[in-house]
Amino acid sequence: MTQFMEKLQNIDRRILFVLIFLAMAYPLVKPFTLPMAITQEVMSLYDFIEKLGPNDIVIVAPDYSPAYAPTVGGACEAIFVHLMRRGAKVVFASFERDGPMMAENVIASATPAGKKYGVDYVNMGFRAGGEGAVASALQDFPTAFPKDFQGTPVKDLPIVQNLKSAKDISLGILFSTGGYAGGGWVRQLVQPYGKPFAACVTGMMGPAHIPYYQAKQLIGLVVDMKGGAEYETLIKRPSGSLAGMGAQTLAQLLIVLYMIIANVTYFTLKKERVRTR
Amino acid sequence: MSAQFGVYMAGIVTIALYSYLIGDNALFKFAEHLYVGSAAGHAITMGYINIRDLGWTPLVSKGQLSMLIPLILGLCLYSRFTTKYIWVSRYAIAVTIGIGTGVSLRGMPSAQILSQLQASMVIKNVNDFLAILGTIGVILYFLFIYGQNPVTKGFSRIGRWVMMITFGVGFGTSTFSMVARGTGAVTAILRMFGLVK
Amino acid sequence: MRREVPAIVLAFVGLVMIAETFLNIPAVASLSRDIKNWGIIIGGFALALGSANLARFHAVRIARKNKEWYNSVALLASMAVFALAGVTIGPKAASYSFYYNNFLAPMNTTLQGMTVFFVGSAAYRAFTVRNSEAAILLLTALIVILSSIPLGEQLWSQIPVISKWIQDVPNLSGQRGIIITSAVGSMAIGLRVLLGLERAHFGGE
Amino acid sequence: MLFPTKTLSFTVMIIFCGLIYYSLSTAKRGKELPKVRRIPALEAIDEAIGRATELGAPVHFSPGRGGLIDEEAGQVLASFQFLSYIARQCAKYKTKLIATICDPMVFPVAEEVVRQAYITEGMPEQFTPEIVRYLSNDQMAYCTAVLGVFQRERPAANFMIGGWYAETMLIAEGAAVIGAMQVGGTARLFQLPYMVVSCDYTLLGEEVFAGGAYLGKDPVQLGCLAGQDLCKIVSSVIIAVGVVTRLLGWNYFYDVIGKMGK
Repeated sequence: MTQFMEKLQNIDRRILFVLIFLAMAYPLVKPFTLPMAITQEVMSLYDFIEKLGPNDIVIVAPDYSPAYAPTVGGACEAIFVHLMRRGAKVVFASFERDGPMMAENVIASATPAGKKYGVDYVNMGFRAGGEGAVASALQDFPTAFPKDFQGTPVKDLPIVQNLKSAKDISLGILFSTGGYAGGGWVRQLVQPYGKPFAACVTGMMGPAHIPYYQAKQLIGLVVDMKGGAEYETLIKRPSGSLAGMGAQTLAQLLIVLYMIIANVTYFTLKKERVRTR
Repeated sequence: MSAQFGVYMAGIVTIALYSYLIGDNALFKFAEHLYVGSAAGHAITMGYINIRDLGWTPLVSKGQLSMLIPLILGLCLYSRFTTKYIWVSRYAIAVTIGIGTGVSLRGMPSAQILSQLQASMVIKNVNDFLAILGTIGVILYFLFIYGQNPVTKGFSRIGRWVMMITFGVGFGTSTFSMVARGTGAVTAILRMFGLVK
Repeated sequence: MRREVPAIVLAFVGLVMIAETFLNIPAVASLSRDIKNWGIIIGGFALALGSANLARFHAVRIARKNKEWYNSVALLASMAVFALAGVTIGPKAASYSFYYNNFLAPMNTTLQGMTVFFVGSAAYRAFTVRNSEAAILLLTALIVILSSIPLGEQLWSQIPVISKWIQDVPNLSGQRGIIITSAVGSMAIGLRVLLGLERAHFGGE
Repeated sequence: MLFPTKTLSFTVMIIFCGLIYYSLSTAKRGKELPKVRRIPALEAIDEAIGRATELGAPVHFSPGRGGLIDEEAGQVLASFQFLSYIARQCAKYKTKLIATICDPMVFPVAEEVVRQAYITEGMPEQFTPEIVRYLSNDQMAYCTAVLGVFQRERPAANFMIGGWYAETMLIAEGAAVIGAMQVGGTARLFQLPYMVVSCDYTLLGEEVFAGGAYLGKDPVQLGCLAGQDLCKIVSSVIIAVGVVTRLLGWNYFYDVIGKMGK
């Protein structure tokens, strides 16, 4: 028994890795769907967007890199689709290097038929400078973003004609996977301009954003692939996030199993050591 | 450049980097250097676009002479490559740190301290009361010089437990995001073998 | 002098940022806007500076024919290709985004995805109940993970309820406490920087 | 000229900064302060360097991905104090130091800090460009390169103190694989759980700022730390007063604090 436990404790980590790989790969090849309960944080963003119309400009900051497309990218697509359905105007403005590319991907895969670039949505590209750049864009948008990502000047883009500062927007949505995150936008958008703001963040950032939601500085909070899957359920457009939930379930279970084995071996061997002492 | 070629390229680089999980090897090293190099090249592209659109174009086409300031400050950063003129780069560093400090300092007290303090004052039920105890416990845990007495020590003990719960929640919720990112990479490999679309 | 003047510049810039929020003076607002814009441009130069540092480091390795110098050649070559393409044809061009999407992006994804393997091995290696604090951490993590997958609820119907309570009560208060104290900490260091008492960033003479 | 609502939040900033400034200026004038409480993770720094020295293996330090222009600037500035201390110890014991950097703006500063530390210990000739290495500004490319350094140079001590992002888990587990002793520290809430799980010792949140003051033994910083303590005591008192007044059905205090937070 002790020998077995020792072997189990010092198992080759490569075996652990292979098992995790399989736990994720199998459900991706043979997907299964699971029922989703909608959390209140996601619901309140959905309800808010339901009330928007063609006169509303929404700034969307897709501040994530390709690696995070499976985490918050699904939510970005779903929310973009929802905003388009409501007829709201979507202005993508990024403050992370990879943002414009992510916006392009979302536009390419999710734009509903009949929506026009420059009229209904636009990709303004990326500005370096972190929170300082956010502050400056919200204060004077045309100066911070004089051209869109393709180099078209603001005067040729009807959608941003009336967007001078944060005063002209109805909602700001940040997709963040690190950096200054929601706190930065709370400081630069909510506090000075009193505008509604929602954040879509990774699982590890989710708990840290709950205080902002509770303090009503966030009108909605979408957390990770799970939040994305909830939003996809709400707008009835199943896509990447829902498809990944099977892999989530199996891999999470495996990690739980690892934790249990770790403790079982730890305690058996500890008892053994005490007895033989 | 066919889409299929792209799928293979993505699959191969993914496998090359994952070979690290088995152990350090020549394939991983090669991929590592290619990755670091292309990321650096992409950074140059992005830096260049920022400089061109915000600095150079307004200077040349609109004659905004004030744009000379950041352009010169930016160039000053490169004085690092000499030992004699290193001090020139300090002006650029001063402006960047000045912006960073000012922008974060101005919102800090109200957005991060007072609104959180106000939100902690609401007592409607036992849970709210517990939450307040926890918050005060964590705050008092971070006393370093004053208040080394049994009362604050008791609070800070509570604070430490509360933080451990917080970290447990953080670990639990973030495995979610890690698996999500893992599916992205696994998909790239599966796609190469035609197992998923 | 070579440290004092930059320290004054720093304090001035920082004060302009603060003044903009609290004083309603158009001149300050427009100056602050300009300075922030400058910061973005300097940020662009810094991005390229990093790459220049890297190029120098690897050029030396190649010149000295260090072990595995050919990897450094690969690094410099890929850097040159991406930078030249970006500057000449631009990142919007089809071929640039093709390599971005199928080469750079998957590598980024792979590394990010590697965290899940490492989290698994960390769970196996380090997640043991060594003391009461570790026990709390482990138990919380277990409940939260179980509550986020459908199986948890089937195991015991109370798991999602407990998890929600943990997230809304102790977790909330812990996060709040850390947000408040960290804000105090960074305010303090910000103040020292503005006052010129903290000068590590300027280095020695 | 002042916005009516902003006057309140301005006042608050003045009060908090004033408390800090008051303590640091009295400490500067030579007022004795009580001792800083014990922080176990700090004592582990010497232990880790000692272990590396015994084994003849290098020491690795990284301030994380945090830069100098964002919210994390404070932590990065604090991490320089750790870097300076570790570099001095390494110079003293002739232990090889490797500091890897991700942010391009941090690189020149870190190089300067280490150079200065070697000069302070009277060993300027030991400072080589191989010590402080800029690896990449891309977070994941940086991780890859650090993992490569771990495999090829096998450090026995790994310090991860500063503004840490998603690279934490990769680097901490990468170091665990090669059996390095690890001390972590960050005020970035999101990454603290991994540090607590993976590192032998962790500086939690504000301990990063305090640790710098503790190691630096600089009166200004100790005074500053005392000022921070005052701010925290005031914050707890505000919560307590708010709770009590609200329970008594008196909402004025609560509303004023709310206005200040706007």
